Amino acid sequence: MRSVQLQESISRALGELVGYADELRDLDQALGDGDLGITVSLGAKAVIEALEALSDDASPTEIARTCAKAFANANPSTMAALVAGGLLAGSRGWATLDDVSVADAGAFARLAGENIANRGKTQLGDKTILDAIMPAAEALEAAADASSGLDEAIGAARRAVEDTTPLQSRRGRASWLQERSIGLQDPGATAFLRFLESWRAANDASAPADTVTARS
Amino acid sequence: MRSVQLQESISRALGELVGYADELRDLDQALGDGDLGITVSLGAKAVIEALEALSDDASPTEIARTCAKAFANANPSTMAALVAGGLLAGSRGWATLDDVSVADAGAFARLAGENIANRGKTQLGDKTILDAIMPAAEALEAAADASSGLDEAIGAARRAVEDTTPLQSRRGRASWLQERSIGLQDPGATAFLRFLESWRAANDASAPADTVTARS
Amino acid sequence: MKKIINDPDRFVDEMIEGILKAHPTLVKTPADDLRILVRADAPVAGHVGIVTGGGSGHLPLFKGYVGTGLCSGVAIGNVFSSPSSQQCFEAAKAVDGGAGVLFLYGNYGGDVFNFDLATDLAELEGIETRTVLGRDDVASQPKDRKADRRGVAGIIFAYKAAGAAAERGDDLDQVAAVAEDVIEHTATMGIGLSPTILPTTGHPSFELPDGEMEIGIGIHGEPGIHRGPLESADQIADRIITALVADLDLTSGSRVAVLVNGLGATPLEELYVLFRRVHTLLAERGITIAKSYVGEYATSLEMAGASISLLELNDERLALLEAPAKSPFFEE
Amino acid sequence: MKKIINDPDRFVDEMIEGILKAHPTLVKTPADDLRILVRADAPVAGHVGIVTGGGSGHLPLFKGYVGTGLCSGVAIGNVFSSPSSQQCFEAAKAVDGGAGVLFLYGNYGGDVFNFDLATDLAELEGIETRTVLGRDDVASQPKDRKADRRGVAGIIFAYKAAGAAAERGDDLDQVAAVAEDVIEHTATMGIGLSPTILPTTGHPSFELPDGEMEIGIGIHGEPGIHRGPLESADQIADRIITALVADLDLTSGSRVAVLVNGLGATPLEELYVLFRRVHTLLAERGITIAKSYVGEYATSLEMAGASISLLELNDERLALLEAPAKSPFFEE
Ligand SMILES: Nc1ncnc2c1ncn2[C@@H]1O[C@H](COP(=O)(O)OP(=O)(O)O)[C@@H](O)[C@H]1O
Ligand SMILES: Nc1ncnc2c1ncn2[C@@H]1O[C@H](COP(=O)(O)OP(=O)(O)O)[C@@H](O)[C@H]1O
Ligand SMILES: [Mg+2]
Ligand SMILES: [Mg+2]
Ligand SMILES: [Mg+2]
Ligand SMILES: [Mg+2]
Repeated sequence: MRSVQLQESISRALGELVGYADELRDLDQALGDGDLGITVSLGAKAVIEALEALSDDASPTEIARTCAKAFANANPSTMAALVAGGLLAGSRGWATLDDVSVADAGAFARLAGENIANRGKTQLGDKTILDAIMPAAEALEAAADASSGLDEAIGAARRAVEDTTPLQSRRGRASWLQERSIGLQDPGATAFLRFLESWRAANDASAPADTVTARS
Repeated sequence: MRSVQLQESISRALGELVGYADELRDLDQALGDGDLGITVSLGAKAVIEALEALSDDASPTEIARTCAKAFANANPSTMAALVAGGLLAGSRGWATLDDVSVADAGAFARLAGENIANRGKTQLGDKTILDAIMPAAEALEAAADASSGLDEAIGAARRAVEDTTPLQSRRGRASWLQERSIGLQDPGATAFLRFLESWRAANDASAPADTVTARS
Repeated sequence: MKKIINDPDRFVDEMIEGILKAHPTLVKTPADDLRILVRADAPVAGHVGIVTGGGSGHLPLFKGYVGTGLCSGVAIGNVFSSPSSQQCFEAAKAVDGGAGVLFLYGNYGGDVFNFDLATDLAELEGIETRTVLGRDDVASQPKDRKADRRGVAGIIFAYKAAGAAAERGDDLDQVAAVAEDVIEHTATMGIGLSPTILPTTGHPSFELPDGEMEIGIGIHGEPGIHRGPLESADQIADRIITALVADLDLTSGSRVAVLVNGLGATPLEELYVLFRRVHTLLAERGITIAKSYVGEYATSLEMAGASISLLELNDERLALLEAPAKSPFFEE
Repeated sequence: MKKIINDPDRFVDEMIEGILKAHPTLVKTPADDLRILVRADAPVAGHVGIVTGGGSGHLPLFKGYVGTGLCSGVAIGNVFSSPSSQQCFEAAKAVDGGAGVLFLYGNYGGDVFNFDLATDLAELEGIETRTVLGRDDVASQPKDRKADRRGVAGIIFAYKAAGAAAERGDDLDQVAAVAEDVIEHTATMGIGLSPTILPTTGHPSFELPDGEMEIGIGIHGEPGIHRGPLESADQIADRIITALVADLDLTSGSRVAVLVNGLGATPLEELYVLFRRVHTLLAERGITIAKSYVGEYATSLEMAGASISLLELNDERLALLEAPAKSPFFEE
């Protein structure tokens, strides 16, 4: 996937993602402060705007960095800061790239996840976004092609969301709920799952890759 | 009416009057601050208690002064202060009395009304308790006997309440409503009407004068 | 009714106990029933005493303005009810340093009649008194019936100025004249967004549908001059400032003190949004703000809403506002 | 949603404009977007700067504690949202007097990650920084995970003490040590009776049925440790004081500062009813109250509720609390 296609795919996916803002708000309300809906919708809008202003031949690294900056400042929150930091870390692995494969996407996600784990002092099983990112990264890395890779990643992220729900949250606001966090679904992990699902919905059906390339 | 009978009649009337507390609260809420229900119920209870402690042969003047003090301190408010001042003024006209006739009651009410007018800087037509007291005083003074006098007084007070409702309130909290006070019934005048009605209900039917005298 | 209280009938007494325990170096009580607070060093010999009073439920009004350079004492009634005449009188007795006592309180029937009786009682004991009534609420009466207006938040300007005058040694007539002068030049108007709930009855003081506000509301929930749809902060400020500027005949070159006061439940943030507009509106008219107060100075339990007060300043009034003062709730 | 506001998206900016217009002699902004406030005389050469920050909606927290003897500056986020790392960094730059900057703020993920980035940015410009996190809410984590607790009202003790240390000329490590020491000895717990409503969404932050309270609530409406029927003021105080005394290991002979803090809509009267019981409970345990604060110090917009904080005192901490300080919202 090259620059324009990558930019447009991101924008379409984020356009789809804002439709989940209310779900994310409600999940974050139960387990935190309810601002995740705002973080995601303001963040998505800011990224879409920033990409519109970006040149069509920006490198994948530049694209990721543009996304990071826009997302970080739109509504500075835990998710915004962690995701932005993750995007910057991921972009460092793309330094020499101008065509992004599904394996590149997997490597990106792994670097991003590792950065989040570091900055957030989090481990797998702490019931955060990390629990969804890492298995998705693995699925992408191991995938035969882009479409099946995405499906596998979605499946892995969904299992992570489901499997961590019965656990106690160990990080961030949710951890203050202590035992009461058990049984509540993690908003951050869900946001990542919804992002993958939005990517598939926006880019698989409505706008197959060829069309996009043709348009540009 | 002699000491014990007078004391018991007052207590019975006040016992009845507290049943109107909610009505008075609601009227005062519309035209003021809604505390008249409390003033009347706490005041009535305080008077009943004070009379219980008073000796059976206290003079009518002493009785009135006891009522004044108890009513003034129970919930010090405009009505409490004005009514207490009125009772003290009325009691001065009873200085030499030990048997209260209906005409004495009328004279008492007139003195009380004049005192209220003075302290409250109020005139007839300002839409206050005064508008109910003065015609009732007149009716009592002119009455052939106690029972018809009370009926006439009730009729006069009721007419006053009705006739002043379309007027604009000129005194106290209600006056701050300015034009919006027009059409709202004066709580103070209503309280006086309910007191007269309570007197009749409590003392005419349930406990005829003879019974009381016999009991004492 | 969601309140952090114990027995509703003990609410006022327990609150006073709390104040006494929290501020033992600043205030004390001369009364067995605690219904009077006086500054810790009262009576101050040779100085005029200032006694205020009224119903509870308005903190920091009235109790909060007892201290140096402010009122000397306060007589405390139940929630939204007057103190008794006996309590008013005893407060005067406790603060009288031989130079007489000014009764300075809001124009409410219950308070007026009880303080008037206290005046008689004080005279019997040889304590000279004067009375000045707070009557700054422009919504309560038109200008030609100014003397009948009720007193609301603007009375704190009079506390501050009269307190400073008493502190510097003015005599009783002078202190009363200062209070009267300040009240004469003060105007206030408020809006209410939600009712208060009396602890004893559990009933809301009035009903206000969603999306509506009461313009000109009093600090006991008295209805104002108009009920209408909730407006923006700027519209509310426009409405109130227009009324106050007209009432005080302010013109270009006038100097004022501004008080943007929260009625209880309204966040401080919203008061600053109001203040911002007040500043702009006054600047547009060439009126200078020489002193600003933003916060809760006179409340109505948990009522949501705000009031704006203006005091027209001259050098003397400004100097009195800027004189030092200290109470548990107020410091200059 | 009944709020006295204009455009919800301009709420924070207009509020800051109001603060700047109301207190021009006390605070100023170095930022075009106004999202930073610093004390009027910043930077103070040779003195350590203290920068705090966090979301809006908590007035007087955080902006209110910028002044002499307190914080030097604040970075201001949207309602309940972190400021950006750029804003945190620029606040540090604006107050750095050459002696370095202490970042002192509450332990919230968004704030932590943004301030951490600001630390990197500051280092690039040669500004030395330290970070101390407010983490006084005992309801948010058990004692063995103390470091992960969230910061609530008790941080004002750290502002006061660290501000006094900076004012007297302590170096950066000393000022950070003072802040850390105070936070180590501070414990807070709160209860909520009603939600807040975010101006932008109009949604209540949580649902709480009539007659219930949330024990251990956070200042953004975070759920606490227990939801149960509304209790009396005395029962609430009992619950909280028991938890705080245990957490701080207070014993007979201990001295404390007490803060009874209103969360927004709760009347000051109710806070004094709470304080009364706190006083009794501590006295029963032989614990002396050397300093009392009762009022709104850290709020959550129009939330009804209250929190109680204790700071265990020694001579040094008490002296730092008693040192002079002045901001638009706080004076000592
Ligand atoms: N320390 C952490 N490490 C990794 N992820 C975290 C951490 N803290 C929180 N999260 C993730 O962030 C999500 C909440 O994001 P957000 O609503 O922005 O947080 P907040 O409102 O507390 O700033 C959580 O659901 C969780 O997935
Ligand atoms: N100046 C006055 N003179 C005579 N009666 C008055 C005066 N002011 C008020 N009242 C009467 O008092 C009634 C209200 O009493 P109350 O509720 O005790 O007053 P408040 O709550 O304002 O102290 C009014 O309905 C009116 O009849
Ligand atoms: Mg947040
Ligand atoms: Mg959140
Ligand atoms: Mg009343
Ligand atoms: Mg009334």
